[in-house]
Amino acid sequence: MPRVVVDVMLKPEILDPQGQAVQRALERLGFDRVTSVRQGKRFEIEIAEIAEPAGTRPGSAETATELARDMAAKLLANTVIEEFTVRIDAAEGAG
Amino acid sequence: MPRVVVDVMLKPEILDPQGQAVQRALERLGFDRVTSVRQGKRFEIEIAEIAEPAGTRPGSAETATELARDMAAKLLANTVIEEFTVRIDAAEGAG
Amino acid sequence: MTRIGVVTFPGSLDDRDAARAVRLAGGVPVPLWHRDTDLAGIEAIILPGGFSYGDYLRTGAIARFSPVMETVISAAGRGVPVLGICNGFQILCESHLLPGALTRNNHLHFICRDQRLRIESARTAWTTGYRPGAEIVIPVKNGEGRYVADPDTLARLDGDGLVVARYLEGNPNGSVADIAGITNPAGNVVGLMPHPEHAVDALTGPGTDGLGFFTSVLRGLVRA
Amino acid sequence: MRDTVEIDTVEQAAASPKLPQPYAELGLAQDEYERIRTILGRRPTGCELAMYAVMWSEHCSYKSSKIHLRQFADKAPQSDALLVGIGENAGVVDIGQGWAVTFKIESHNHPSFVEPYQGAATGVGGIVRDILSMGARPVAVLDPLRFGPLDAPDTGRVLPGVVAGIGGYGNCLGLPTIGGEVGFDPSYAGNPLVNALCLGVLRRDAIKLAKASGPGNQVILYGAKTGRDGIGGVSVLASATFDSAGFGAGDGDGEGNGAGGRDLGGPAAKKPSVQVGDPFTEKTLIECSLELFERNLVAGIQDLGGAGLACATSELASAGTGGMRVWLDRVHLREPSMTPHEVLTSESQERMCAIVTPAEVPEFLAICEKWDVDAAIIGEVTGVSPAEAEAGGRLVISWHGEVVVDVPPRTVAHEGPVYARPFARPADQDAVVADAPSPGRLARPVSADELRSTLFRLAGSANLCAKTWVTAQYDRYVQGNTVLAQPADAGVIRVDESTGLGVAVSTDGNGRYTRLDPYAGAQLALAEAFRNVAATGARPLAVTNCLNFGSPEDPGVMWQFAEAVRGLADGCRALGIPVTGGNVSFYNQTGDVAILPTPIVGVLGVIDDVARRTRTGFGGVGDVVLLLGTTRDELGGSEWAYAVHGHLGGLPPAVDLAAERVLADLLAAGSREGLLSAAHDLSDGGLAQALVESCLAGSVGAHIALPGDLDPFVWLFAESAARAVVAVPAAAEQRFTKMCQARDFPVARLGVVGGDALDVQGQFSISLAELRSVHEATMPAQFG
Ligand SMILES: Nc1ncnc2c1ncn2[C@@H]1O[C@H](COP(=O)(O)OP(=O)(O)O)[C@@H](O)[C@H]1O
Ligand SMILES: [Mg+2]
Repeated sequence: MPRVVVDVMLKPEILDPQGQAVQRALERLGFDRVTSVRQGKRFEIEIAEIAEPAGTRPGSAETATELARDMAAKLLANTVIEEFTVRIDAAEGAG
Repeated sequence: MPRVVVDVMLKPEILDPQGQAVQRALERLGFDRVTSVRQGKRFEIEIAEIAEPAGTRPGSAETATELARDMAAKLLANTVIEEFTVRIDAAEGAG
Repeated sequence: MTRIGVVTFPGSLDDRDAARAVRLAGGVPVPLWHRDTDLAGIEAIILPGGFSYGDYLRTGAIARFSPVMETVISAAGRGVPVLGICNGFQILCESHLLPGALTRNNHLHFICRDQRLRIESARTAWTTGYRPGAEIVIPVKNGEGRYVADPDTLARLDGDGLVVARYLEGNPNGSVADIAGITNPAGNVVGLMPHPEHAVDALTGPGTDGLGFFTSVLRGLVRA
Repeated sequence: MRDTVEIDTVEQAAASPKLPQPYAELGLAQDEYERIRTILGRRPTGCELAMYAVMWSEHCSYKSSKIHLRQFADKAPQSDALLVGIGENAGVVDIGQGWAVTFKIESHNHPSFVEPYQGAATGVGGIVRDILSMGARPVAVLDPLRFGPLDAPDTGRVLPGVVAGIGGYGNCLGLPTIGGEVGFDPSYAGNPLVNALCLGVLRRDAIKLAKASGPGNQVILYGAKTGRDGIGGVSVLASATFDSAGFGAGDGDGEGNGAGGRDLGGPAAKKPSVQVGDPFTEKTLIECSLELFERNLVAGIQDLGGAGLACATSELASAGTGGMRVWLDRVHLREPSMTPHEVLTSESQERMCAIVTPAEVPEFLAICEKWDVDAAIIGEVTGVSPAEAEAGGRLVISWHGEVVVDVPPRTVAHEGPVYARPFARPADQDAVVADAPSPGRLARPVSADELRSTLFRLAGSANLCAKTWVTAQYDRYVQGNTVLAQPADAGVIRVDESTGLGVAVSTDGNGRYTRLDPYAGAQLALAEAFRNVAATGARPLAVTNCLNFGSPEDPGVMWQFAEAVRGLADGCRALGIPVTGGNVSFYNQTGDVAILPTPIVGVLGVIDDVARRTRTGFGGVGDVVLLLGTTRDELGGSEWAYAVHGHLGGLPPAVDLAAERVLADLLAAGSREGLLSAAHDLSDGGLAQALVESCLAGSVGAHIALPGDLDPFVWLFAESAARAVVAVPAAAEQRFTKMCQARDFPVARLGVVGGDALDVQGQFSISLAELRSVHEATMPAQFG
């Protein structure tokens, strides 16, 4: 069963107050080498394999990735302010 | 300048209302092959290189990773309910 | 009597308050369920405040796919007045009926307070009852009310007079250009972060400054 | 996989009487364990043992407090208003016109220390379900909170998390937060107090009870799916102890009862006691339940809280016909590998259990479907033979066809152990009381400058400063019925829009007073809440409480507890208002050091027309400011002694409940006749603090002249009880003063409202702007 990971981050030009707050808190804790923090979301999605038409690799990475890309564009990310990346989880996926 | 990524997810046995809500929404949108969704946080952290004592690789991946691990345990993750993974961002890090 | 639909999504909270405001303004509130797709006899629509679907993903992101929204989107296209308050505004942005997006407050806290606003446009279906430049006080209460949009969109909102209201005396959430509400070019769709429905009765709100949104639309519909 | 797991069945239990069982690790004493064996006539199964252990824990059984709490019922004043009293999920009070309200406080102290956000959030969720289970719509929340010192590093972790958690959950449910408290003392540093009060409204003929009656009726579990949340949480079990105690299949004893978890990554990982709240699911659960109630589809209902299904099934059965059959494998699980005892004791949030007649099941399920609420029929009410009834009923629970529980539910739910724990006045009590804050002991401010700076110091102190940083994170407006909320003396909610009928609620508690004299301290908490409610113009009707104390095994703590309960029960009788319910939280301590004993008292009052409510803040310029009540040199346990000198000693202010009654009556009459433009009770910080708050709330100053018969310091900072400041329009002054005189109640003219400063003649004048900045800066300076 492929597991895909979708990472959603605010576009670089959009203010990220959460990331900034984390950065300030890290500085207060003495982590003074930190120069920037951005905070985003990570989705781990398990996708069931399906019987696929002959000729394609069953449950192939491409298919799951495409499906995830579709989910991200429709729901997981708001592309007005966010961008996303999709990948098969190395730990479990066909990678 | 190394960039580390810290992924923070709820421990598997902890209720994840966000992931559940996303999963149900995906189902309603017709993504019926999705069997599970977990939602977590992703931090992208830039760390400045420092002059290091002779003999260590400057700004080495190990150092940045260790630093990030420390940050995650102290602040980024609430280890009572969350777990984290740390890695150097392939795109920019020393890998 | 003019019938105004008030949509309830799972997790809507201020739906009964919006209905009360419609009633106090002289209209007939009609409850709509998020699965309803028939808006027969409904002359205007309110998407109320709350946390639809918990707002766990992004505010308004899941509600935007409710069956009722397709109908709302097509009604908006036909010029039916639509007011999105708080979560409703967020849903309107997620549905692309209004540009931009609403994001986490810059101070990262939920904030509930009485807020002074300036009405910037009295030309929308929901604000004709106000004098342009009028200052009103109504509650604001949100965790994700910081309006953002790209520079082109902002320039267009400004240039075309599409900003409906701005925050005065302190921006409660870091909203760009102090924007509290915007409208579409046709002026029938309005999104507003603060809550006019909680300022319709001096006993339970900071005053009655919010009533104008509801009387405006009712007067417009009667005239039409 | 499941068939490879060995389940400890009743049959096996009967066949293996000698098997050693881990009762001690589960928190049961040996005699308690023996009693279970006697009740059952055999050893308990693993599931039964877990069930008794959790239900006989202090939290669920009240075994240490029961003998004291009885006084609340025994001494209860006669009240026609009380529809449901102590013992149900929450008390119900008749407020007239066919309306009733229900309210109750609960604590979530320990979970909030471990995980502040989720601990506080799930605390709100739990009390809301209690209120819902009475058949009521939850309409408001109040949150009494206590933390370690404001500037302690851990307070920086705990306080913002707790506040965000209460707001995050309450706001998302659409419940206005209308009051509460934020207090600080070093004794709470390792043990904050997070109490939450919920208020609900219902028609008086629509009360629901937690009863499973009518054989054949179905038991439906609805709401969230069941997961491994907080298993054993209420009996304060470390999960590692729970597991290594022989419940795992791998232990080689053949009695494995928890095999499924082993391969999931170790005991600690599999039984988290921290729970994550899901307010969206709770919101749909509320709306779904209210629709079920409205259609009359519910014959009995119980929320799931501590001890989960173990509690809900045994309590429902015990309070009803007595018989119930439960098929535990029908419970919808979040994690399929859960074992029966995990399912039975899981504390997964956002669940309810309803008793439904068979004919109404389809409609019930259809409404759940409408709200996207998960529902499963998990059991059935059964008849009991006379012998079974005599023994306490019969609850039979099976797991995939095997019986894992067969117990008399009354012995689980209602006939747990009861202890008369030893108590003794602490050895240091006399010394503490002897150390009174006399002028010789603590230096008092004398000059005008000293008085002025004392006022500043107190107005900006942690306990007395403005709490806007906290309360701005709470939605006060949602539901559109909030007539008064913080910083008003009490929250006021409109119940009936057409008639204006409403209720007022306030919570109060003072750990320092209670430390000095627990009997009086509890009464002072009661008196303050009573006075706060009266100040809004409402008539006090009923009481709830949350008793936060240290370990009951410490005789000194037990003495504090016993005295406080006695004081509260006597006080309620004297004030003529009954206790309707509450909560006890023991073991609040860091190491051996207990918190200040902190009974929190909630008082509910009724107001016939909320349009007549009296505001806290001064309004009309020229209104006359009057002080009602008697001021004495009472500074023991005061905010002044604490904030300026770090001192706690002497006796708290005298309690005069007869005077409190007269004062409340005056405040109600003043509101009814429209004589009062403002009223504010006096409490911590005395007259000075009350004037600061009244001026700031109304954004207007006052010209005050202190009467000459007492030291100005005593006038300004003493904390004598049974006092209030009121403002009356000049034209009404005489009439109101006459009302006071007719009741023989002391009234003194202090001055008039007006200007933009608090001006105390011959002493000092402080601009409102300066006052405001001192009063409001403290919390933002600490928390950003
Ligand atoms: N945690 C809180 N949540 C909501 N309201 C609060 C909280 N803490 C304090 N308040 C409100 O602030 C006001 C002042 O609090 P407090 O000084 O404790 O009042 P009082 O002295 O009348 O008991 C009251 O209205 C109280 O309800
Ligand atoms: Mg008060």
